[in-house]
Amino acid sequence: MKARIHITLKQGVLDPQGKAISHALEALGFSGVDGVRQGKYIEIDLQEDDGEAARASVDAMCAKLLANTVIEDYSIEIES
Amino acid sequence: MKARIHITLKQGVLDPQGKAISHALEALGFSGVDGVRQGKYIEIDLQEDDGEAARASVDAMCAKLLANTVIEDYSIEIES
Amino acid sequence: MSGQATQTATPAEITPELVASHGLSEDEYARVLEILGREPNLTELGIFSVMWSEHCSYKSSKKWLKTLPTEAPWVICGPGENAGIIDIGEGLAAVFKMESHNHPSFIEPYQGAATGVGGILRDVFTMGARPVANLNALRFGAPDHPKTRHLVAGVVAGIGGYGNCMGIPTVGGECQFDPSYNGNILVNAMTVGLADRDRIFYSAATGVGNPVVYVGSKTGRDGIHGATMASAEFDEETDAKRPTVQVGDPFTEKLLLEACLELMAGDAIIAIQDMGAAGLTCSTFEMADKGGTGIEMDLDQVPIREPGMSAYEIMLSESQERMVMVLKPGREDEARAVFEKWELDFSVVGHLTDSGRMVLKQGGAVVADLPIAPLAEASPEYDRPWQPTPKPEPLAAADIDSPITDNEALLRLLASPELCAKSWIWEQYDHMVMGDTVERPGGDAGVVRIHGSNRGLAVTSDCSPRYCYADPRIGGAQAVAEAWRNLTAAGARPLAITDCMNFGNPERPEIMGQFVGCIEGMGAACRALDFPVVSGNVSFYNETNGEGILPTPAIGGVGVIDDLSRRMTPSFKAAGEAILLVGDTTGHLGATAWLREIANRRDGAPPAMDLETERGNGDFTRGLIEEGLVTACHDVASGGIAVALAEMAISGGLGATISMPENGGIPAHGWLFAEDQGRYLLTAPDPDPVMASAQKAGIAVTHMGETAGDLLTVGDSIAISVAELERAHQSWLPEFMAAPDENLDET
Amino acid sequence: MKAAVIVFPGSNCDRDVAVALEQSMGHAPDMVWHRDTHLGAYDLIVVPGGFSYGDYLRSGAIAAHSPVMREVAGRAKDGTPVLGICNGFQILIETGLLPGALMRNASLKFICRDVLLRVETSTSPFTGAYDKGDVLRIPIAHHDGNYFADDATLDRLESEDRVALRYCDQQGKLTPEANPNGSARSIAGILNEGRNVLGLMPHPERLADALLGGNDGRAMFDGLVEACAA
Ligand SMILES: Nc1ncnc2c1ncn2[C@@H]1O[C@H](COP(=O)(O)OP(=O)(O)O)[C@@H](O)[C@H]1O
Ligand SMILES: [Mg+2]
Repeated sequence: MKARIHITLKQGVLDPQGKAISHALEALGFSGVDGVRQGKYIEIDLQEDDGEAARASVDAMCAKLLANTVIEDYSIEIES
Repeated sequence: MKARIHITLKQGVLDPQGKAISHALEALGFSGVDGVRQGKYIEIDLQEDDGEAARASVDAMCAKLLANTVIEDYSIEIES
Repeated sequence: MSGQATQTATPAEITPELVASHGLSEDEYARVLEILGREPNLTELGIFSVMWSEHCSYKSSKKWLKTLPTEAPWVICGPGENAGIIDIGEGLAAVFKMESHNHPSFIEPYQGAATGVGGILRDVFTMGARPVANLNALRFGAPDHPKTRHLVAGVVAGIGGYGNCMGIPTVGGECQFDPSYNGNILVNAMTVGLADRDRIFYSAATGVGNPVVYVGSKTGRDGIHGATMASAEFDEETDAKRPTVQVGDPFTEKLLLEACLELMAGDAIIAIQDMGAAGLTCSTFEMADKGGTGIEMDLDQVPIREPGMSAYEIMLSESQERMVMVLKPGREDEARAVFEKWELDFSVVGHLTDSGRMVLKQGGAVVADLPIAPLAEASPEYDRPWQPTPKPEPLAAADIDSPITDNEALLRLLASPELCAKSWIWEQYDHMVMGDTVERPGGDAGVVRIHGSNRGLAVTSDCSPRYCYADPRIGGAQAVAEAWRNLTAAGARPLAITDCMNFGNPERPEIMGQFVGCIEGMGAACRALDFPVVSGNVSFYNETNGEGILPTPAIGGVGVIDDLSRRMTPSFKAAGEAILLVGDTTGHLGATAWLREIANRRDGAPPAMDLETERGNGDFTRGLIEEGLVTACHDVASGGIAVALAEMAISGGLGATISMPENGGIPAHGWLFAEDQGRYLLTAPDPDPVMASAQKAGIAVTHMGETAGDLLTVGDSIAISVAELERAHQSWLPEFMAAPDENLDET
Repeated sequence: MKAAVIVFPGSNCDRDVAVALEQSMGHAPDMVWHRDTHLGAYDLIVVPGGFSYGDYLRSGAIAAHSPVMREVAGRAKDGTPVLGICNGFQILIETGLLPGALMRNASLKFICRDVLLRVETSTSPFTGAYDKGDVLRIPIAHHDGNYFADDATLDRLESEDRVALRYCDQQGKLTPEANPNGSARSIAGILNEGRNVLGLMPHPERLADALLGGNDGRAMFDGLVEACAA
């Protein structure tokens, strides 16, 4: 199975990269950009073929390593 | 509108981050991980409210700034 | 094993187009047929093509490189190995080399530059040396070219990204801009390492039956020769799988460095070689050729990153962070334990034979069977036609008026792309890690302490392409002399150089003429200064639409400081000290920075090189430093006396009052900005002993003025506060880089 | 005094800090490999700078989960002084021994240069040899040193006197120009509640030798030796 994970900064957490991108877009002449947030996207190939078990395992990976839950939120999609 | 952008390494391009994460998951005792790829996830809030126009503009942003098309692919979702 | 036609996993017909797309000429292919006595298969054709590429075979440059002096009593190993080695005393050796990564850095600046650093680091630690200093010589297109800013940002980030992660300080380099590099930037990276003199590792594979071992990262489809992508056998789908851009993994390289050095502390290794250009092919052929052995390899044992890789792909892949070793028999387990501790792949991929042939197997079948010596040694060597560069006329200052005041000219030069402070660049490089950086970037040479001692290595990289273009012979000599001078000014004994020869298309006689001229000049300077060439690299075909780059023989120099308390820096130290000029000033302005920046001209002969005077002035200056008679020293280079004085004032935060001497009718702008060679500016608390010994030695030394206050004044020509000089010097690069830009990767 | 320097794959300031420690202690510290699950008795544990695990995923994240860090965390709770420099600071944060997060520098660039630091407290084993208000010149070399914490955490750090160092100008003033990486409230280093854990982005070990251009970092190591002897 494949897990797709989105890791995004929590509301209120400073995002220097997002801010810089937003500035750069403006400088390049893209108007109408209200805000940019940058996060991570991780794909994991799993041997597990039970969807629920896969989700539980990926959830543990996120909580333990992939996301820093002090500043980040994560969401998981499982696909076979 | 909101644009969600996924930027991933092209197939075959070495992904040192994914490799390191995969090792680390293994060291933490997560078994059955066949591979990990890390990419970027960017959210952009746009003033534009025409879907087609929004997509065209975000596509230009990706090609010009956000993605390094020599080694990265990108995909865009537009949502109102 | 016989030379019979062998089977390949992906049979392909060897058509003339396929041969051409592999960059082999008809003559070369005829030679292939002669050597093999049959048609090669695709894998074999690929191997010939990379082994005989300009990059691996030096076919256009060999003849001329041989003319460079490569010997001195302190040279342990000259050109031909992974890096050059010199004896620096106390049982230690310095191991160093410079290499280009021009084309990849233009395509993808971050990864191109990063993998350039990774490659040169491997060249040095594969010889058993711990890298202790990095340098980078960069040349970009015109600042107003739309790609320049993006390339600068990416290259600098890539060099930092790799070197910083490896924990090797980047202590020096250069960065220039010229429209000739618009389509061909130059990224030359240099590494200097330290090894015990009697624990150096070479690449000659010996001992029939000994295991051949692969270590490091897995092999992927990275960087497989671009030309081969057009070949008939590849369909669209496989094409998409072949990125030509390699991605660097500095973390893995750091592990590889530590693992190699750990294993090298014992005696299990017979030979070792990094996989650089043309990966497994070049490394194994060179090792076997040097040792006079054969190799049999089972490609199924090569760790691969993606399934289904063909023999062709495995042999030609340029995946990074990999090494090949030959071990003593029975030492595999010991070596494996070290590499596994560092979490790196380790695989016995074959063994040495006495056949003199390279036999490759895959899936049990022989997929290539080639004789080693003919392939490695009978590679083509060309005596390309060349045409000497016409000599331009000298351009005296009296022949050209200054369009602006000298005051303004000095400020403009300090804020010019060539002469401005490059701290925006080197502040992105960790230049202090390893805890031995005694002189950071920004002076004449970077200095790193030899760990645990009071001695130091001084390192510099130099080249003035505008001189090389005007007169290659003078330019080549000048580049070597400038490196020598920068080491001298730091109080070091210059010992040897490495070079990186960046030129246009050698098939054009005028380009070949530039190459020959530069080599001749370099050779003359090396001989006059006892400054041999111990390693180097040639990068040809740096041209777009028939426009070659300025000839750019970048020189990396290494010297030793025996007592770090006697090292020297350019900064003014205290008010009231005498400022002295070593060397003569004639005031010629041809091919100078002033001519280009202020008069917007590029003509005229470059300043003449008198190598005997050069040597005399340098040895004299070094002697003064060793005797402790001077408190600051700076060589006079681009921008002449005025710029050198300003740099000394800025870095010391102290001004100076200089009187313009009587100088036989040289106009002020000539005296201030001419780039006469072999000159140094010094400060001395007491000028008398210096003047006395100058007189005795017959060296031209002029007492020009004193350090004082917060203003730099030179006669009636210049009066600028040090703060304003500094502002001009510091402002250009950060302001240029802060302007908005696009990511133009795809164009 | 016994000190340990923890070495991860990718650490690269381990030797530098060992040299500085040896200079102050008179003997070399132990170098402890990250896989060691058993840590001997130490008076001081140093988590050095570098790029542990390449700083992939997040700086310090992978190292924070190595076996040895569990041991380090235990010792920290028991009161052993733990010093995290640069990547070490990032690791201590990821381990949860210190609050907040270290984000990408505001300039998005790696920065290596000397900065000025104001000593905010001298009541800790690390800063005891300095006076509050001292201005030190010490280098930084990092890409991710932009200290972030929510306002409540920042207020608490301040009210508990746990901000150890801040970026400042020559006069000791906090200005945006003197803040090299965009850190919240110009914070360069913080203490834990027990005041026995310090994480800081600047590298005191890099200017602890006059030959390298300065000595302002030396007192941190001398002070630690003194504190451990007391
Ligand atoms: N790309 C670079 N990387 C590191 N240091 C650099 C770079 N470019 C310039 N520098 C440093 O800036 C200083 C001035 O460079 P340069 O004008 O080429 O010196 P010089 O004229 O003495 O050879 C030197 O100390 C040099 O090492
Ligand atoms: Mg110089």
